[in-house]
Amino acid sequence: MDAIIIQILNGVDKGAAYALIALGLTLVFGTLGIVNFAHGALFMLGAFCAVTFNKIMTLSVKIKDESVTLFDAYKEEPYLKIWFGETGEALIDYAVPLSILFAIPIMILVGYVMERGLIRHFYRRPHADQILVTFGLAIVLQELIKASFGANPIPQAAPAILAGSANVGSWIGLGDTLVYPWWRLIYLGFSGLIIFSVFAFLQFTTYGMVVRAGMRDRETVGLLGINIERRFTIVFALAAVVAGVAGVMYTPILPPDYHMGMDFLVLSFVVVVVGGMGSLGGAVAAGFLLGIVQSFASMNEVKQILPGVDQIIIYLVAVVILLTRPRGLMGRAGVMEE
Amino acid sequence: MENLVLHLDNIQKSFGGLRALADVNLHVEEGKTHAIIGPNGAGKSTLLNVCVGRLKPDSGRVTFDGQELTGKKPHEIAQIGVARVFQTPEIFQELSLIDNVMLPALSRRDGAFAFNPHLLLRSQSEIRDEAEHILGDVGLKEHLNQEAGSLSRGDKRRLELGMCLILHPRLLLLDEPTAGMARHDTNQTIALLQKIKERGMTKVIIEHDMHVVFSLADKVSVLARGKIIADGSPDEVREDPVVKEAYLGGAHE
Amino acid sequence: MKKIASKDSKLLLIFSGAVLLMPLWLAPFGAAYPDLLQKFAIYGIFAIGFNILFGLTGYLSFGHAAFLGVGSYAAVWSFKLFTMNVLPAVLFGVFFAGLLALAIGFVSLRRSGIYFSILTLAFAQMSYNLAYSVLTPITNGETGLQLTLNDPRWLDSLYKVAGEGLPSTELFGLKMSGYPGFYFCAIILIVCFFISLRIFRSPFGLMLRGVKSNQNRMNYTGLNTRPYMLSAFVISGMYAGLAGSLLAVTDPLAGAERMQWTASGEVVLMTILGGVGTLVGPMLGAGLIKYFENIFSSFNSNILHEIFSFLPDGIENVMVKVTGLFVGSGWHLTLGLLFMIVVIFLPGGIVEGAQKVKNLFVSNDQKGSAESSPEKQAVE
Amino acid sequence: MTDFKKLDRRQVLKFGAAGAAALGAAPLFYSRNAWAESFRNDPGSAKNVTLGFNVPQSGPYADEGADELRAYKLAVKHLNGEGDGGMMNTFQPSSLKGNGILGKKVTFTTGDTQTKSDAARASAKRMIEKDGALMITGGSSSGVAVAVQGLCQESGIIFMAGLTHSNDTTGKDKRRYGFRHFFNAYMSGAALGPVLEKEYGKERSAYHLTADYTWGWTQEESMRQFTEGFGWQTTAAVKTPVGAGDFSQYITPVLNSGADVLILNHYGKDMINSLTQAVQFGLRDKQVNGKNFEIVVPLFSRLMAQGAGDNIKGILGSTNWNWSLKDEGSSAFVKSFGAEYGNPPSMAAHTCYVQTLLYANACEMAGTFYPPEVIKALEGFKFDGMGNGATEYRAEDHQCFKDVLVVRGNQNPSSQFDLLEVVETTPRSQVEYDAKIFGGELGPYKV
Repeated sequence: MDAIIIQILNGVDKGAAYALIALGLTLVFGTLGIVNFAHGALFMLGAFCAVTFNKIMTLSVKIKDESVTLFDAYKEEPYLKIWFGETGEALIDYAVPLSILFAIPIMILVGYVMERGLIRHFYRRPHADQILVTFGLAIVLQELIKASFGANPIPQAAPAILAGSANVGSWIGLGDTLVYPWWRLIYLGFSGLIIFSVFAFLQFTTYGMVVRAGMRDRETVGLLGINIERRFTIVFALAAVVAGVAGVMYTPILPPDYHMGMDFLVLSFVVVVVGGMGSLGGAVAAGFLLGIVQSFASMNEVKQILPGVDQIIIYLVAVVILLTRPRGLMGRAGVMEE
Repeated sequence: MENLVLHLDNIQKSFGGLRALADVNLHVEEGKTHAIIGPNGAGKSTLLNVCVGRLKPDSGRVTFDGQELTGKKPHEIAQIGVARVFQTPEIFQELSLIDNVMLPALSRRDGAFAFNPHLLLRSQSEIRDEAEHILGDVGLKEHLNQEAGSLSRGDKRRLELGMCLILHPRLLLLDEPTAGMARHDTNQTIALLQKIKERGMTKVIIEHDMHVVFSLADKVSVLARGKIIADGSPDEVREDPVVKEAYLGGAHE
Repeated sequence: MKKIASKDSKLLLIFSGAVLLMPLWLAPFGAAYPDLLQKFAIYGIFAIGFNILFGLTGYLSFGHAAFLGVGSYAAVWSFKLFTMNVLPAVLFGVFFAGLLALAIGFVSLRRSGIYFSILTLAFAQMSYNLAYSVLTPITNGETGLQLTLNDPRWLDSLYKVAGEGLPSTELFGLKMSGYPGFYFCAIILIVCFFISLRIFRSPFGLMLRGVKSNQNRMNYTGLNTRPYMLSAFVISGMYAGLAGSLLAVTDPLAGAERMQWTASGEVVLMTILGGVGTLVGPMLGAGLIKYFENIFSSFNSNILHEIFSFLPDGIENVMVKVTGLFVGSGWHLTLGLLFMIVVIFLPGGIVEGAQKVKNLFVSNDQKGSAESSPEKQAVE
Repeated sequence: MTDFKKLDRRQVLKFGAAGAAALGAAPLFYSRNAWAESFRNDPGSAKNVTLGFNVPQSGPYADEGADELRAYKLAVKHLNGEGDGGMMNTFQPSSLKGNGILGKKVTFTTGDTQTKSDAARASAKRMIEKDGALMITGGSSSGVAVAVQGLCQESGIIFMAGLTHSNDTTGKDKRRYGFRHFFNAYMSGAALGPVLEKEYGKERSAYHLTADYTWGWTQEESMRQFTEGFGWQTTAAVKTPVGAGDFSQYITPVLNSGADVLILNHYGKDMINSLTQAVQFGLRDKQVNGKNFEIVVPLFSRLMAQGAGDNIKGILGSTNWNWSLKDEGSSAFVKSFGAEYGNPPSMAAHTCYVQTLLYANACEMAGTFYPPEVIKALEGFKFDGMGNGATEYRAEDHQCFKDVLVVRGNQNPSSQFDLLEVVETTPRSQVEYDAKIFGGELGPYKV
């Protein structure tokens, strides 16, 4: 029983990451009609916002280690710690959550520049051209990150207070064996919040209404004389922010490296399509579904019966869903079907 | 006695709560032009969609010349000899006019795997001759290698008609063939359709323009709120008070 | 009609000449060594085949690497079990890739657009993941399937005494490494190009283009599009299998990463880069990407210093620093920039872009348009 | 030999030659009979000789590859008599003269393996076919090493493997033309076993998470063999997909499995992720069966430790070499490397540097570049002063045997490089094994 609940938690947690990336991807797909292969790179850029912020927070005095004479080895003493003592240390400790504040304006800027400078010129171009240009952009972005941060993952610690595990079992009366790391629970709650906010934004604001109308029928909305172009910029920036903050919050779970965007790219496309083109709810549902299915397929009991099933389960489920439901879970007709 | 080929029996079709077709019965005589008129939203296009297999009726059946059409796939229905001109022209925008007309002929021949260049050239050249001839018929002979997407709306419609004609259909369904055309183009289209009339194929035509209807139709059915409310020769229908009522009622809505 | 036919012969002639003379005209670019020439030809076949599906029908398969991989595995197994002669290996590669394409295509073609793309991607990723781990007895996993000394090779063993080392792949005694290997691939490439040309010009090709342009209309003209699409899918899968088996012919090793999505993505990029639906575009795209991968990645600071040695020391060092970002370990960056530049300035890929540029200079007189007509036909 | 600069190079040479003669490891008599033989990429009368450095420059091991490349460049410098000479001053018996190899200046060509067999082979082929490389070296994964080794055998080019840890490289996939200085999974197990027994006792039950490919399997097999040998139970051994990213679904079952040790048979990004997440799930704070729960990472490298951050602290593993070693060879190398690049070399850099020197030395010993003679010079070659104590290239499988380091993640690092502390130097005798147990055949000298 515990094992099953924990695997569900694992799955939901993983699913939350998939869902957050897929959310922005499907938003851009649905409203802008752009196949954005650079979306994974946005996730990666978000994670590196956290890295950069952490670097800034821990700008340090370098104290040379005198015992090492063959090259410069030094111990770092962050300025924040020197200047503010424990307060400074606490600030550094909270670098990851704090860097969200840093990441949001940067991701808005990145989204704005990308849309205005590049993506906008590809709305009316064939999907093939979109794939090539966004893939090129993704490579360029990740190579720039590699050139400045190296290829090795860079660890980011969660705040010390959240490092331990929560006794989930005792909350629901299942005893002490059911524990789950605080940070992962926070990540889960945070993802829920973001997903909720995006839906609320689309549901209750005029911007959102136009965007939803745009997802349904792009041309008509354009005919209504609404400045659709500006709204597209906002949609793109929104997608960039969602991917970016997802990246920030994921860093304590997965030490970021320059290639993480590509690693998530293919999976997020699968999630979007399994969810159904043009459906935000579908993307979220598919994210959670695939996450949970993947967790269960990785259990020893399952692997003993079907060796290697955890390697292919996501794709297997994707195939089954797409064959039984022609437009994924909740897709609408006519979106990216030709 | 009249020889009926197309039968629509008790056709019903609903979309969600909306009843588009409520028990339609329609019988079309061979070689004749049968017009269906009616106010907007009467279910005319739905009726055609049911005929060509784009939509499946909730109940009822469609037969043509004794063959069941209901439940068949579009390409199977087309192979039986049913061709359709759409309200918005369905053509191959990116291909040249000649390719547009050759393609239906090639798919009718269905022998595309001929890799023998000699055989291939010969049969292809025959088809090409016919395609050129048909393009001449519909008045587009001048622009054989032009891209179809660059044609005017009226020309696209004529092209689509040509694409249907090369199939030598036994039943031709026309969905508002003159919608949005200028008077001059409309008259040209009427002339063209009258010319085809002599070939003896059966036609079902949906039209708003009464001028077109009365120039072409042998028989007229009036569809309103998913039902056939009147049937008869153009003159009979014109005088029918029920029809007038329906049209006026439609105007009120 | 005749005009196109004669244009085609001309095109084929020029293409063959260019391919066969690659060792000469590629020498100044530092690309005239057997391995890279073989890769040009092989990935050219892969991309040309992919273009038969994507260029004609518009169906974007994101799983063609699976066929490449299967072709390689089948060929290496043929070397291991039967004979080092390359003909059976190539036949096996094409056959098994075709078989797999038939199965995957049959299922995937039930959907269109992006749903189709993801289905093909899913199948290929499953093949890759299984080949990498669970199927190791057949694929030798991460390391890749290699020849060993104690392979049975029972056809060869009937009439040949095994040498001391590993035997090499051969075509009736002609070793398939180095330049003979290249010419073998080049001739197959030319044959493949010819077939692709015939398909593009055939009614079959026209019908596929009809499907791409308006599948609806194709249905209403009485064509059951499914078998046609499936044939195109299988043909292009067989091209991929052929390319895969040739990879094994020139270098008898089959690695699992040949089936990964990045490999599928690579052929998509090659085709788009050169020009989707054009005849020679995919070949150009393939060559360009392979050139960057093999040559740009090999530049190191020593070579750069040599190149810029004519400059004063200070400037030389700056130039080496700056260009160093784009070569060696930075070759991916250059590739990414190349993708962006090509698609921004040459919409539709290199071939189409080049044509547009040419049309700017050659005014729209009859000669100009006739000149580009065979290609234009293909460029729908 | 505390100050190398003062030492006259000639003196070193004499010493080296004397050492060679004394050990009798390189009888010179058979190196003269092959001069007339023609062989691939024979430099002939050219002034230069080209070596091919085939390292990952993109992909997950790019940083490791960059470090390997730095080491190669340093080795070339030293071979050509530039710089301070590094380990050339401590290596013995050495026939190196500091004037290139056999009087020819050493030049090199580089390539990107992308950590893919195909790309690595293509890159190696370029070096052989276009650049005329006489020897290929490098790599940061076993799959690539085995693939390139196979190619080199077929081409008649010597391959000096870089970082490759699978038993297969010098086991079932060994080749006459391939040589490995790096240790392997078996040796990791043999070295770690006794330390684990000492630190954690005989009554433990271990849970293995294993990367699902050949290296992972051989690593798991070796670890099980040794830990079960002194009484540990193996609760479960679960294979995980390569590049899984989030390993939570594999880690949570460990929590209540009753196991009290987790052995992570992962390397690179997988290791960093799985370790980070295992710590996050509180495994290290756990008490099971009244004992502290422990995590073991059989193969460690400093670069990986860097990626795992604080999570690595206190965790046991094995490594080929570490810069903190104090022997003469290591110090000379670290000094030279540090002066050149400002940071200490990684273990990958060390093995690559050593391999280059060993190849050059073998050519000098053989008096020719003719590969069969060079191979014979390397086979059974015994040397010292390269950082791992007395070392031997075993003739039967081309595997180097030397001391293995057991290390622990440093609890209190004194600098950003001070991540691993050496717990024990396991003597060579303890990690040796019979060459036959892994099968394979070397193949012929002449191809």
